[in-house]
Amino acid sequence: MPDLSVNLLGIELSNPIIPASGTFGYGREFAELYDIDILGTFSFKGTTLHPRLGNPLPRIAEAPSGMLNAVGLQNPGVDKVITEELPNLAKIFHKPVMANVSGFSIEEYAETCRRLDGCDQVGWLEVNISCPNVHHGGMSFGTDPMQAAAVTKAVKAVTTKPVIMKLSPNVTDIAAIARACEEAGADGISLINTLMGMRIDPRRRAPIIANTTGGLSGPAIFPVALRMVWQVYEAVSIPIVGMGGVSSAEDVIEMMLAGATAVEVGAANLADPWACPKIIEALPAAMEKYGIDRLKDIIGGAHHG
Amino acid sequence: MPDLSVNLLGIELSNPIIPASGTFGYGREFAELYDIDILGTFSFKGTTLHPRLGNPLPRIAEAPSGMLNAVGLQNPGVDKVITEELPNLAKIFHKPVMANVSGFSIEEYAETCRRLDGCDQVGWLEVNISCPNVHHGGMSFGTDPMQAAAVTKAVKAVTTKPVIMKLSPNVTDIAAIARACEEAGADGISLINTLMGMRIDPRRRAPIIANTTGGLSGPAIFPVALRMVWQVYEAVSIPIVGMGGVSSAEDVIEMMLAGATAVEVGAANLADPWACPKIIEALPAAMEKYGIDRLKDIIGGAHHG
Amino acid sequence: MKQVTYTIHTNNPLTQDVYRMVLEGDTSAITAPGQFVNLTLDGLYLRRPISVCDWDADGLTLIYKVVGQGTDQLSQMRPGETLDALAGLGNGYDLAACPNDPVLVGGGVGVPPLYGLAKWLIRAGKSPSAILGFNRAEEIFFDMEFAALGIPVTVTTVDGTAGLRGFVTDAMPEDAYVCVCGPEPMLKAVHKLASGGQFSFEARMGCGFGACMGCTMPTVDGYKRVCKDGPVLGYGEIKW
Amino acid sequence: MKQVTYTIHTNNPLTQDVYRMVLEGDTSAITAPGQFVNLTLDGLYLRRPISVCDWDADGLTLIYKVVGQGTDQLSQMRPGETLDALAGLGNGYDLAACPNDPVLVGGGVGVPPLYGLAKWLIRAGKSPSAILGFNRAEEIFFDMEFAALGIPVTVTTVDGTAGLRGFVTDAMPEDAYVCVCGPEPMLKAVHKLASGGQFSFEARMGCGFGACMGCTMPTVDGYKRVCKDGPVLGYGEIKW
Repeated sequence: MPDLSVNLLGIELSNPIIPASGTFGYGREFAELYDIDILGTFSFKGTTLHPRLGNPLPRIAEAPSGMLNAVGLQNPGVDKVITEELPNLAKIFHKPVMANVSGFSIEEYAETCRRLDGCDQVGWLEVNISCPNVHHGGMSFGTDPMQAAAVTKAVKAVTTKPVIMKLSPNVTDIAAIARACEEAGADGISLINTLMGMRIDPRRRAPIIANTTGGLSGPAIFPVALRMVWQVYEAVSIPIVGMGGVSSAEDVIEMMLAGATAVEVGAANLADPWACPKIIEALPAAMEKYGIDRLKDIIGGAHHG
Repeated sequence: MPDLSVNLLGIELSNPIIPASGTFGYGREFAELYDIDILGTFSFKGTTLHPRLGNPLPRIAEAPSGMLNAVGLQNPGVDKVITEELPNLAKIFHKPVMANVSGFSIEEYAETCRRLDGCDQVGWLEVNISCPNVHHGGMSFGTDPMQAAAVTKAVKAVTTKPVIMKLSPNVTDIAAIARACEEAGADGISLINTLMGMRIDPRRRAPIIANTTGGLSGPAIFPVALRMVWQVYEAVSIPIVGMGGVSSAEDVIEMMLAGATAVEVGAANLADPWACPKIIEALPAAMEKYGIDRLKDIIGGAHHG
Repeated sequence: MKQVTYTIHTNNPLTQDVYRMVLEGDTSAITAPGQFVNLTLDGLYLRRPISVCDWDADGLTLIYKVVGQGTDQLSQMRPGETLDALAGLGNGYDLAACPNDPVLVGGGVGVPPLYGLAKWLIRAGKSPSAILGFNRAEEIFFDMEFAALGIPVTVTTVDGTAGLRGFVTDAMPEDAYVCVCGPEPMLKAVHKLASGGQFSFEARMGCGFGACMGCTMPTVDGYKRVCKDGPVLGYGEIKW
Repeated sequence: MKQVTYTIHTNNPLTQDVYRMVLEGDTSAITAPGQFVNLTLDGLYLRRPISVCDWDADGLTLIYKVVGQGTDQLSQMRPGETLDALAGLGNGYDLAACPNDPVLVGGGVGVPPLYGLAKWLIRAGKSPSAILGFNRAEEIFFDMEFAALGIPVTVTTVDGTAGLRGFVTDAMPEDAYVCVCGPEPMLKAVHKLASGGQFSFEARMGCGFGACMGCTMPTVDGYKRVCKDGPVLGYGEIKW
């Protein structure tokens, strides 16, 4: 009987499969389709201090082996998440959930995390630093090691929960950002967020997405994600949650061999709402094929010397 | 009769289609298959001052909607290109060719370009700055605006031919690199080179590519390429040669609407050796579909205000 | 919502670029006219949402216009081939909310879901009428099928090559309760004239089942997901 | 080289994971045994190179082992389906360079191209013999077909469950001229024992027709492209 369990920052997961933030809402739509307790955990919709309406439509475009989105962090705000979504979630999900947090200033990140720190249901804080810093010319926190470190420190100061910093791949040196987060006290790193892309509608001679650019996700980005997980594994010693185009049990194994302790599945949930249960179901056979008894044994297993 | 012609830095092209460097050798393999004079031009195999054997095998891996390669700039060196490849080429191609140049020091770039400056067949120099700088800790010239500018200046000093700087997409701020090249005297910008990626073989528990990482090309990267062409078009006023996953006449139109004056086709040549003639043949119908009489009229046409 | 593998029974053009596809397979997840299915197509990552025109226990009819790569591919599929679909998506029209004599107003490929709606209204003992708008005579389809239901049908064409010359609004009675499907400018114009009704919206969707927030739109009651809270919105909810 | 659309005539397993596929279509581009075809498979970007086992004017036979996604997909294709191929790739074996009695040495899926070679050698009036190496009895295929050509055939298995126990090298005569195809360690071992011959190499390829330099290997005469200058290299060219 193959052992799928992994330990993510002190919490045991029955398997490493985690639906990624923004593709799983707060769990409700999927709980109508299957028992979501079969998941390792899931990362809930990116939550900000205040409610956000998000970007104008269209927010979505097709891409080869993937999709673009520019939802713009639409969410009801952290207070409503705490008073409405988490009590709802308690009825359908009985494991610690990963709370995904976004912000547009360091103070906002800290305050949102502080409020979530009191929620017993929250196992980890996953802090998305791909957002623009409104006090810093709109540059994304995740593109500058100093800014990434500043967010990390501010968040760590207000919570006792494990803090996972979620990195943007749109950078020259992903390892430098990861190191800065580790040095600032991050407990883990998750990556990659979407690659910035765009599509143009030749009929209208204008970008398809109202926001001009959108985030590319899906299998198209898997090789880039795998490379960055590999580089970060060589750069830091804290656990990594790998993601980016993962769609199969084999992809999960590649990600873990590159250095991931757990694996988030994103766009695949949208193309096939049963993607995660299918991957979990396929893992034992894939493990047998590659001679893996315990999944946790292969974390970083492709790094030699 | 639709007009496919464009003018690239003073040279008229009958159409904007240019096979990308590294996917078309020095033209010979394709000249056995079709009349390569139908092309706008082509960019020949990345050429360095000295002959290079390239990387160990495997150099190639499959990716979703794309491929990884780590050929490592295998080429016979500039002198043999001038004495053997160009005379061979003269028999099969009767238009100015784009000379793609790589180097590992600023001096090497300059010397290679100086030697090619005397070749009448060469219409443009396309300078690939994705290579590591051996005098600068191995960091790629293309990831630092100062280094990119230094290569541009050194090359411009030794040639009267139009100089197109070919940018790496593995950067935080592609517009900053493009601006630095423009300010240093570049006549044009081409982009994008490949995205750095990797794949792991779960049987061997090791990277598939001997070099660990490889460059991702093919349709998977098209949305990222399009976004970067868009950003560079907004940042500079010199012409842009767009590339990255282009595989169809519609892709060409999207690229030109984003800001490209001409369009390179790379990986598609490897999956289908007749990809370029098929695209050229399909362009008139696609132009008609979108109400385009003269292709040159749509360059940058999706930018409004 | 249910994942269903349908078999194509027929797939034929009704006009130059509008096709009717009849699928065989499980329709148990389809509960109201105006719902849609979300189809997986070879080589495309996102599913393609197509509204259901009509259905019974054994299968369903889709009517779609070729507008892009997805629908172009769909038009080339042949009888016997299979399609993977998520079936029974969206809310659909609320029959109970309709008065006895709703006016069904459809424009172009907005016409098909109103056919299923008309059938259900008749079955519920109501007396709908229909206004079907097209650009020109050659683009007209399904007017005969509506007429065969025994309800009053008015066809309009923008260029006057058939039926009443003008837009659907030119044929609308005053202060009507409408059930509408069509392009957004048409929805807006009809909304202005009507006194109440239900309006079906279109959007580029990510998932089609409410997970990704790719298709939310502002309404009087806050943001709603076109795919899950819609595609049909009530007259009073809409904020232009 | 030619782009050809082949129709699958048959596609059946010979062992647990080795399949024989017979294709119908234009073979005019195939000029020598040891050449390969490069196949487009649904959903995969790069073509998959498969060596030609045998061919005539109407079609060809491929024998392949299921080792990954591409060959797995290939094994599930059915008669009547079509395959897009680049045909006639690579140099193939040089028949004129062979002495009267070359020893054909194949290991596993290296065996198939030697079958076509054997036929051509016989047709050229030569008298080849064959040594076919496998891991175990269940993995043996095509030994009967070689025997049916009327040439001496020795089978070896690593575990001794059939034929001679051991490796192909255990069955090799001294100082033979060999035509070899198989995994690289086998090529190397055979090269050491032989006095001359031709060796067919495998590599992950990008294009398969010499454009991308994805599969070059060092030889005595500089780097050569396995796909275009090979896959068959001469005894004296090889540098281990």
